[in-house]
Amino acid sequence: MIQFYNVSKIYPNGVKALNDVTVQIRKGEFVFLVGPSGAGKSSLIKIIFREEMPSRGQALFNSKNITRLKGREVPLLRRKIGMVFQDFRLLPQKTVFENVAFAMQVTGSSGRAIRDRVPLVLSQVGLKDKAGVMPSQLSGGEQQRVCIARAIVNNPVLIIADEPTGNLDPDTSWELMNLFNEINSKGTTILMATHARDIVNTMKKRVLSMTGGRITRDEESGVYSNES
Amino acid sequence: MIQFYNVSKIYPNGVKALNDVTVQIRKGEFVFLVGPSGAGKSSLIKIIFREEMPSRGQALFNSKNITRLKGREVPLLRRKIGMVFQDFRLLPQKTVFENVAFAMQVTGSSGRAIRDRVPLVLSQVGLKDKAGVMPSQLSGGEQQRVCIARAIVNNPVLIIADEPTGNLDPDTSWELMNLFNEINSKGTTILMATHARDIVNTMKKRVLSMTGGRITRDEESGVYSNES
Amino acid sequence: MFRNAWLSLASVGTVTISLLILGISLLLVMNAQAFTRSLESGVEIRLFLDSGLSRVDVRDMERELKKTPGIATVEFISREEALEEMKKNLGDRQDILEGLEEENPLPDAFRVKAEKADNVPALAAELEEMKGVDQINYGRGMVEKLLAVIKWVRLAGGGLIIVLGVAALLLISTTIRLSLFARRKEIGIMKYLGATNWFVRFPFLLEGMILGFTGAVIASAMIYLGYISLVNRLDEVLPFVTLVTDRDTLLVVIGGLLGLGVVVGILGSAFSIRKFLKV
Amino acid sequence: MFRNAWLSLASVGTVTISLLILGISLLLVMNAQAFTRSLESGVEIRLFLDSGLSRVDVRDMERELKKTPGIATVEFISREEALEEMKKNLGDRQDILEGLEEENPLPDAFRVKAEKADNVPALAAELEEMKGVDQINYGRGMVEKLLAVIKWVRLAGGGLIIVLGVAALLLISTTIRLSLFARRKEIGIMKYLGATNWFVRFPFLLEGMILGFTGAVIASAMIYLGYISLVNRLDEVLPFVTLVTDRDTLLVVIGGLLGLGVVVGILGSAFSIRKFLKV
Ligand SMILES: Nc1ncnc2c1ncn2[C@@H]1O[C@H](COP(=O)(O)OP(=O)(O)OP(=O)(O)O)[C@@H](O)[C@H]1O
Ligand SMILES: Nc1ncnc2c1ncn2[C@@H]1O[C@H](COP(=O)(O)OP(=O)(O)OP(=O)(O)O)[C@@H](O)[C@H]1O
Ligand SMILES: [Mg+2]
Ligand SMILES: [Mg+2]
Repeated sequence: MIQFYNVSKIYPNGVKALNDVTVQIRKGEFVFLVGPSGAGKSSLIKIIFREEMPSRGQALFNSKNITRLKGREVPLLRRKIGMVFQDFRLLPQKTVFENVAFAMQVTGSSGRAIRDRVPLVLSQVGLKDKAGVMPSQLSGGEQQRVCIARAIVNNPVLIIADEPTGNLDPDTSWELMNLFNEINSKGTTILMATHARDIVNTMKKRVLSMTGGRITRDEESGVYSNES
Repeated sequence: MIQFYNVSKIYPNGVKALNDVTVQIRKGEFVFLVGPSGAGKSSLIKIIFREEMPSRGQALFNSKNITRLKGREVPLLRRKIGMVFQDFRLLPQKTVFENVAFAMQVTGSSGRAIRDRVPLVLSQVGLKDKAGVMPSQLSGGEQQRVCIARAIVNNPVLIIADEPTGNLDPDTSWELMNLFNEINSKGTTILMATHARDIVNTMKKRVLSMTGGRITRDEESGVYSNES
Repeated sequence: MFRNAWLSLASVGTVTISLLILGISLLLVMNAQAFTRSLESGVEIRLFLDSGLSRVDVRDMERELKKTPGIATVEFISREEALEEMKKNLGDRQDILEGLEEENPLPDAFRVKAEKADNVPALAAELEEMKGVDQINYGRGMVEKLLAVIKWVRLAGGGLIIVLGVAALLLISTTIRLSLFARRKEIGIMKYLGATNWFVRFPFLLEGMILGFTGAVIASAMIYLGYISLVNRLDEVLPFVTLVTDRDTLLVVIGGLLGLGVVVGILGSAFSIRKFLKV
Repeated sequence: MFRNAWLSLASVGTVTISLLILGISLLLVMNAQAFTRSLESGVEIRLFLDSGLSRVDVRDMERELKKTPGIATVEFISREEALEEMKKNLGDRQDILEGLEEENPLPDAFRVKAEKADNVPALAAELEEMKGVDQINYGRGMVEKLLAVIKWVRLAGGGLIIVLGVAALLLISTTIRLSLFARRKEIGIMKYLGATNWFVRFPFLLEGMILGFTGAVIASAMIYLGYISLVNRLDEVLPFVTLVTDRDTLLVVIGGLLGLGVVVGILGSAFSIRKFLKV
């Protein structure tokens, strides 16, 4: 589903965030992306999402070259991906319900489908009480869960989550991991950048480990790090 | 240093974030504040920082009633506290160096003191290479560490950190905990809201546990939770 | 909601003020031009005829004049009429003309109006050569001055309207751009959720259109009511000053403002949003 | 940096345009008022005297007139001078006055100018009662009309300047408020770091002042150069139209614009920032 061939990313200020990354993720996989802060995890994710363009190399999504997408094909790519942003990116003028509903409106879902699906997803992330509230009135963890709800609401073929449990307590984190597991078992590919050692070690999924812009380890049923 | 007497916080939309909280934190303590997402940790912190006013009850800082501060006394309170915000709050138009330096300028530090101190603090959080970079060009974890640098740069008497390791890998987190420990051993009080079970369990400090706006547990040398 | 309301208010206010200034100037310029037009139409050439021409001669001349290209109207003024006119002009002191009736020293004359005031000097020169014409009078000097002034009023008025129109465009689009700037994150997020450019753009264009239209309606209403009451008040106080009041002119001004408001609202949004869509 | 540059440009642009419009209108109104003033100063009362007054009588009258309050100048015009003047006015057709020299029907007269044109009708009524005065003439009707027009021009001009001044204030402060709105987070963060209100406010006020000043300088320069070249061009084409060109007036306009720019820049920032400081 995702193929990176010798992808490098050098930001305009000269920082080399990705260094010759070659990696494949197949449909239906559940992949953890781990590595120290600043290793390049978010940069890799941003290239799949076409938020950034690679400086060198090719990146494919569903056999289509992401780099070569035309302007009007980008929205189609993004609709196939449910994205949990590290910095949330909620619309500050819309309620929790509207924020999640908006992701469905964008894809042209009917009002009826939206009214059915949004409350369901909100209760899956434990926020059914907060539907009418503005993002600024939520706790950090609640905001993060709104992002997760928004990412899964469209039943995307790929879910990318950039540290989705950073603001969540362990119990809530596990609930979400169970949710992700369930979604994954129905065929959705999941790529999750995380620092949660417990979760990675317990889940026994494929682990991609990055350091300094390179993929330094790629193990099926891996653990967070080899040393510990 | 901090005293809460029967503090309740009810937000204008009716959410009861704090429910009759009475707690004391003495000078020089290192306190973890734990609890599920939405338990009221950030609300408690915001009252100390006078970002929010309590709906009922009294909150004291250094024997001064926070609730009764006059408008021009608020900056003086805030300068005594080094705050790591859950949502970072970096100035987007200023570089990393300027963001940290700004906290010193606000207190009227000399240019010389700023040039001496800021690089030191940046290297303590592992960001001495990123001094000239804008916040938007940083990874999530790097942004978080800028906030930490900004919080400690003025040698405050109290450091409040709201989930300061949410975007950090375990190794970097531990480095920061060592830094906090060191600062604490020099007499600075530290209050840290966190979901990092490993850290809480290993550090063996005082743990305040919150659920649904109440303090449900208060243990010296505590652990993250009793069940696990 | 409230934030948006404030932004919208600012934009509507700017549109209103800009169009108000533009509309007022438009009316000012239109009145100035109507006034100069009325001055222009007052310009006439007087042909004093040789004494001793027969009635037939005079009628021939009149026919010939009417055929001359560039002449709009021709009117014969007999020496008796001329004397009456002169008396009227002298008012209080007409006694000095007493006794002149018997031996009227004034000649017969034609009063000729040109189709275009611009042509008066050339036409006068041409008519002076005509057989039977003794002397010619068209306020030489005065007419040239008047024509120069009229040309300048038109030029300056046109220039003023263009400058103010551009200024209004700039002001309105700056405001719209600033209010979009304050919402740039929102636009970016929509794009990240997979919204097409049109999906993002449409509500902003609609909003721009509504803002522009609202501002234009307020400005038009203020101008219309203000102008009507000004005209009425002037009618009382200065009955001899006549402002342009025909409905067509007012409709042109108000229609222009409404159209401009809507177009600028839409175009301003469209241009401003472009750079925020590139994510 | 770039974002700030853009915001600043928008603000400077708005200040420039607003003050430009204000300045142009100011010059327009000033010229209109100078023109009406020159019309006003042309208003005069003519006192036609009884025939058969002695020189001494006339000199006494002149002295008395000069003492009368409200009178600015008094000039004696003998019947001979009056006839000459009349001839001049008739131009081409002065032959009709021929022979009148022997038995000049015109009376001696005084030409009186009032200190204030407003007083002319009242003064005329008063002077009509004076001993030795036969008739009085001050263009009854015309003067009243002229005075009404002048009053209206002043009122309308003053009103226009006030409206445009308020409009400029609103436009500029809206722009400043919008650009502060786009930076409201920044202001909040400063407050959270323990900055006092003045610490936050000062750079914004400074910036507002600089923006306002820059805009005002650009507007003033454009107005000054534009006006100077207009005056020169008009001098060539319409030498008989005289615009106000004395340095003091121009300095007042330009100084006013600069002051207004700076004051609005500072006050606009100060007012707008208040609501963002409440954190
Ligand atoms: N827009 C940018 N411009 C310049 N440099 C950038 C930009 N974004 C990221 N970087 C740099 O690229 C490197 C990798 O960043 P990235 O966000 O991919 O890290 P990460 O692995 O997601 O880290 P974290 O776990 O802290 O989120 C970092 O050194 C960062 O400073
Ligand atoms: N400004 C606000 N207006 C209304 N409700 C709010 C506001 N801020 C927080 N809340 C609500 O108050 C409750 C406590 O929020 P708080 O931010 O204190 O939680 P927290 O313990 O910090 O959670 P987390 O670990 O997710 O950050 C939550 O239910 C939240 O939705
Ligand atoms: Mg990241
Ligand atoms: Mg919180």
